[in-house]
Amino acid sequence: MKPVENEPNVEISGKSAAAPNSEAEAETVESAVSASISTEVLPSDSATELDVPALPTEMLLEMYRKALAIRLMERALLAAAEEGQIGGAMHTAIGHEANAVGAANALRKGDYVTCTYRGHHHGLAWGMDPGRAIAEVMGRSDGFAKGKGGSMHFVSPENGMMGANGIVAAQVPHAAGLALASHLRGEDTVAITFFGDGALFQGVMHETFNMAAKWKLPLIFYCENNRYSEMTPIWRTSSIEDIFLFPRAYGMETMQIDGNDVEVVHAAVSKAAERARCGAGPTFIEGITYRLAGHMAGDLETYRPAEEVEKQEAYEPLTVLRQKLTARGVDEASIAVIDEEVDEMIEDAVDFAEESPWPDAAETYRDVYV
Amino acid sequence: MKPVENEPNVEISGKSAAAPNSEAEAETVESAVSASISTEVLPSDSATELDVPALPTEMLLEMYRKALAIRLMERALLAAAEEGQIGGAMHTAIGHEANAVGAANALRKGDYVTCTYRGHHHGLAWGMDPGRAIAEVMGRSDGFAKGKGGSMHFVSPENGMMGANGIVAAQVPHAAGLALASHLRGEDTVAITFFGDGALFQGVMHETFNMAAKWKLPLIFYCENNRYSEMTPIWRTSSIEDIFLFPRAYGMETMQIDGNDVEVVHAAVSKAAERARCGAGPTFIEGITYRLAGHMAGDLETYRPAEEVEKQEAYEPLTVLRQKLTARGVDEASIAVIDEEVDEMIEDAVDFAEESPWPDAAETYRDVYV
Amino acid sequence: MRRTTYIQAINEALREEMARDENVFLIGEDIGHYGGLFRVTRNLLDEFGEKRVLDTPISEQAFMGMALGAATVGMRPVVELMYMDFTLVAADQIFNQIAKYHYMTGGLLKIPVVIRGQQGGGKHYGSQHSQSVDSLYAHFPGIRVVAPATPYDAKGLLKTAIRDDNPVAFLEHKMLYFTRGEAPPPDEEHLVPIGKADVKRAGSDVTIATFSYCLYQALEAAETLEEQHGISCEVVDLRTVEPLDTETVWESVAKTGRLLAVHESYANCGVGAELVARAYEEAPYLLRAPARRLGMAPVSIPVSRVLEAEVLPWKEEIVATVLEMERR
Amino acid sequence: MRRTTYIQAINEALREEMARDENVFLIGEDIGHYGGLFRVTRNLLDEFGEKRVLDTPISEQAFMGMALGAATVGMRPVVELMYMDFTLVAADQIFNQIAKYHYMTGGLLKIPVVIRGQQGGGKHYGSQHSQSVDSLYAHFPGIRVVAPATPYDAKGLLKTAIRDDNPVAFLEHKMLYFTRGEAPPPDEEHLVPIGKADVKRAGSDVTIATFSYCLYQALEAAETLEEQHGISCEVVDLRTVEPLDTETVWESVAKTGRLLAVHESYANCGVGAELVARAYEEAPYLLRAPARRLGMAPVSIPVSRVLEAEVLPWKEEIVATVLEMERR
Ligand SMILES: Cc1ncc(C[n+]2csc(CCOP(=O)(O)OP(=O)(O)O)c2C)c(N)n1
Ligand SMILES: Cc1ncc(C[n+]2csc(CCOP(=O)(O)OP(=O)(O)O)c2C)c(N)n1
Ligand SMILES: [Mg+2]
Ligand SMILES: [Mg+2]
Repeated sequence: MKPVENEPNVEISGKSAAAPNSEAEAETVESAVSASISTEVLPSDSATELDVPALPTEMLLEMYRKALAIRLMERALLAAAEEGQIGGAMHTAIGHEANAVGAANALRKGDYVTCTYRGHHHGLAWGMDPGRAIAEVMGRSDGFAKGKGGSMHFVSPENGMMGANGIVAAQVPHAAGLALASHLRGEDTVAITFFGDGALFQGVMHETFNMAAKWKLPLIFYCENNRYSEMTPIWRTSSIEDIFLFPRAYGMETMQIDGNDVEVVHAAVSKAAERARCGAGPTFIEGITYRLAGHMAGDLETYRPAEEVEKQEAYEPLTVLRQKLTARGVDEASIAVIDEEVDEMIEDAVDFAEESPWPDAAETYRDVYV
Repeated sequence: MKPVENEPNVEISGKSAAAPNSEAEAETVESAVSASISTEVLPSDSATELDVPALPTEMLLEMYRKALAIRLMERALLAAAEEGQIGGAMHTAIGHEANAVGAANALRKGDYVTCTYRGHHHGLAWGMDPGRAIAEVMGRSDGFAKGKGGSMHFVSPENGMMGANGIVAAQVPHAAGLALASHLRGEDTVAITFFGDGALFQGVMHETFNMAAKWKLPLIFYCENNRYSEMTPIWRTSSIEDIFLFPRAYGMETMQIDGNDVEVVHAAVSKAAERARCGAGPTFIEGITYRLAGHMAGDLETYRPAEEVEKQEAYEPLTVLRQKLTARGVDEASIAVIDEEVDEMIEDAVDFAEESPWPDAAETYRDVYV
Repeated sequence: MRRTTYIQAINEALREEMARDENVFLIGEDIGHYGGLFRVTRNLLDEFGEKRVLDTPISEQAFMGMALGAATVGMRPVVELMYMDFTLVAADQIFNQIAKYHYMTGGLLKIPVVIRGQQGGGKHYGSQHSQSVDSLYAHFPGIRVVAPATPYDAKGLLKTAIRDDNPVAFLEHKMLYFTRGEAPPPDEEHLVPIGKADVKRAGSDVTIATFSYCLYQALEAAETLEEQHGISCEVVDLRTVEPLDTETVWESVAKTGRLLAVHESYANCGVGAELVARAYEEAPYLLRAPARRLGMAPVSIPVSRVLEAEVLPWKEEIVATVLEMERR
Repeated sequence: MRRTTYIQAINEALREEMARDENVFLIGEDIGHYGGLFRVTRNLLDEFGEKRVLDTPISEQAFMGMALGAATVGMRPVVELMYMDFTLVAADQIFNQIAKYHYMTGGLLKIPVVIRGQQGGGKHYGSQHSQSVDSLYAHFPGIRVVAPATPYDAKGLLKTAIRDDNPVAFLEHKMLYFTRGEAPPPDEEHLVPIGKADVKRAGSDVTIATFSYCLYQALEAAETLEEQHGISCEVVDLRTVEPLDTETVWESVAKTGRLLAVHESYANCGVGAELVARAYEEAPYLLRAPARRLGMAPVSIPVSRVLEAEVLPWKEEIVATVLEMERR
């Protein structure tokens, strides 16, 4: 595990935003941020102020299984894309797994999630079947959307997964609408929406922050901050230095957390969900994470040094999870059994997808209208 | 002059945003705001931290002349609208005059302004001719835009007035583009953009804040906070309690000022312009003001008590200016002379507009393309 | 026979549907406490409370997106755009999201959102508050488009639109708001089907297919043509722009042999061009003269009343075009 | 003869115009340091620096509006939309502002903004990354719309577009990016006029009017029709969608008597319908068979390649439609 090089900067509630007092100071902060946040990782033990209870080993094992399934599905999809089996834009979530798995496990049946085009991990974490998911990405008839939506539009209403989106930030008001429905109906369900660091600068984010805070909607804004917006590092285009501090301007609770550690994510989302359910309104969570693969299949990654990626590989969700399991006394052999089972499951899923027939041409004209 | 009922809450730079620490506190703040900001006025002597130098009497007289011309033109336009001479949506700036006059006088030839559909005061403050302005509102051929733009689209490039806009907040990125042009060309011109309190919640505001702050554009964001967005008081739809504190999240300088006092406005805009010209980036100014007439011609104003308006009339831009002039020893008679001159000028302007011929039908098809 | 204004018909439809189905809620700017800039939603907040009539900030993109989200779980949001021109502000949520969501999810989710508000010229509001957006909405599949002209149709179509599981753009017209007409008794199950045109005037020489405020212009033009030129026009009120009830139109053209489509949205790539193209695809043999269309001239709508009158495809232009068609 | 890819032609046009006029600058997402998602702007930041090639955050509305503001004082912004589908995100700034500003200001201000980026299907990007927006842009007056198909035309039209004082939507196509073709020598004053169509294949039986990637589909269809059915198609590359060069089209129809318009944007209220409507307005006597149009089927473009192939109005459909037209 990488040693801690920075001050812990994970904090939760109660602290006030310290805006830079001078331009010189602002410049210093900016370069510090670009030097640290963009290349460093935040181990979970720096999460000093968020109470992170140890989760039962059973649950950790379950999470490991899920995270691994995501990882392996993504690798299989990248391989399939290279073979030319997948077209369009396919974004994998390799390195992002903990955000989805930790969050999904902290929420209940009946809660809702919306997310971005980088949504495979959310799909699986929320219970979608890998075979049908892969079939969807490949445009086959057994895809959950019959091949119409593809990689960027994972959806599974029965699991509360209400849709991924190809338009940056468009899914955010959708989740607010789900939270609004709970609010209007007096239900205690919660909605969570995932978006990237780059999404923060879409106007609709601001509009949604404002209304969600005003109406105290049961909504969790979850920013998967992987420090890049496609090929552009976040500090190059934004004046906001600390993403997690920004939404405080709306009077929202905010947290910055280690998005690579399922336990931290679980704790943060649990806390946010609790607030939401008791009518205290939305919470903004910034999960610091890293995208270990390219922005999308085919990305040559010329915009970041290989060492940056290598550094991050030392502290990525599966490694963190395996270390946790080992620390709990789960032996290598038991982990190897899971690894094998999951590997087989994903292989089966790929086979299922590849054998799934192409949709019938007549399917094209269905579902335009109800 | 109305006595000061509130703590002075005009401050400038250096202070950090204090987000409410609890929901209970947030509620308190909210009701305090709705009770105070929405119905109280902020006399200029509460502008404790902004250094407000006394302007030369000559300049004050000039400003008085401008502010009065705006007021009288607006009254004339309301009368014309009642007679059916004006259609569409006409928004007058009665009560807002000081924001425009103070700002225009603080800027230089070569600087730019964009504003909202409520833009008559900016037009006149920036040097537009009242006769051609009224003709434009009436759709006559002598209108500066030949009757094509009307009340919501005042424009006068030779005066740096680069356009009013019918779409809430759309003019804001336009000003950022003007500031960008100065920035890219290495000129020391500044752009100012006016918008309302209701405009703050359009997404494009957020996008523009971010880029302007990032690129340190020579831009002044000026919010004319009249506490209403059409018929809805601002506190009903927003979670942001102190508008002027909000943009600090972008690392911007912000001020909350008395928008009814030309000297305060002049001082604030001068300071912001100075910052902008020396490359220090954008400033956000919240000018607290009040709309004494309806949202637009024909508004029955059922949404606010008559007493609220009356109260504000005791502290409105022209009253404040007259008091200042009196305090400087300008006698009633001299003021009366100006009143008469301006009155005559506006009467002439109305005559000019009314006599201006309708545009030729062929004009319809010009100016679609260059 | 009871008569109401167009505004009142819409208000009644909203009230009845809100009373009938608690999933129906209204969202938009100034619609609650004030009752809407044009007072279309007046009294509804008093009757149904703040949770059913939501006053929003000026955030069209987000509240349009929220409507989508709420609709996916069975709510039936009715979104007011104060001016239909603001469609462009929320265009991503309307055309990239609401119109496509059912399809992109392979039919798993339904989006019963109604987007309503007034459009159109005639009151000198200028370029950004006078546009007709029917053709724009019709260009994108996945969203129904209705544009009733009478209180009777407005009430019936709005009730149907709210109950429809598809997204529906319900386009009112600022010139229609204070027009009066026959109305069904309140609280009746009065529904007008989407996708069904209605012949508002019978005639034998030329078919004028139109909708919304242009209907009245077409009817007036028909009077003039009859009286002054002895030309008998059949006026078909399309009522729905998507789907187009071409069956009813072709039936009429089968009698007249001549088709003129009239609408107030831009002529260029508009509903009229579409109808002409379909006529030549589906029923060219019916036409005894070239089919024509009239729409807004290709200029940004000017404020000045004389210039505005020039761009609107109203009575005079309809009369002139029909005369031209008859000369062929 | 030198040959380049379509991408390279665009890159050259940008470089030459930036070198020629310091008011030209580029703004968009990932276009600077990375060189653009599709590498269209590669190397330009190195050559012209960060002030001429601006990397923006994902804020399409604001940077589109900033382009307008800068243009009012003589800058010549070239805005990249990474996918033309994002037009809908910035629709207010494009259609309510950029397209109207010259008119609303009575001609006082000019808006020489170029909005460029790729559109179109064929690569399985699905509903939100495959739309063709030519008809959408053409519906709104005030903005020129060009959609070249060859590197030669792309370079010449982009240079013209940048020098034009009107806003211009410059629509590229993702299927064209790696196609190669003749190119004028670099740095030559090679300009292709806006509003001028180009006959890309001569023929005598049917006129196919098309543009962008559909041109190649039409040319292939023409080959098939010639070889297998002895039908000779003249293929007119419109190149510009607004204004439409109907003169060149009518000239061709004068020979062939048959018109088929083909484009990839939605057929409904599309450019094809417009061309058909104009044919019956301006030159009905030339037509020996009903004029027809083909466009995208009215469904949200699906990802699955078999479904996508079904909706695209490509070769097979062109052949089938021409055969139908010939049977009349
Ligand atoms: C409105 C819009 N603009 C641009 C894009 C193209 N695009 C897709 S992903 C992306 C970067 C998003 O970055 P971020 O929000 O950080 O998410 P990440 O991809 O890093 O997970 C961009 C610019 C888009 N899909 N939608
Ligand atoms: C995008 C958009 N949405 C709504 C409107 C309708 N509208 C015009 S003015 C206004 C209120 C604006 O309030 P504020 O920004 O406070 O400015 P004020 O009118 O008070 O000066 C609204 C909602 C509009 N013109 N544009
Ligand atoms: Mg990112
Ligand atoms: Mg206001």
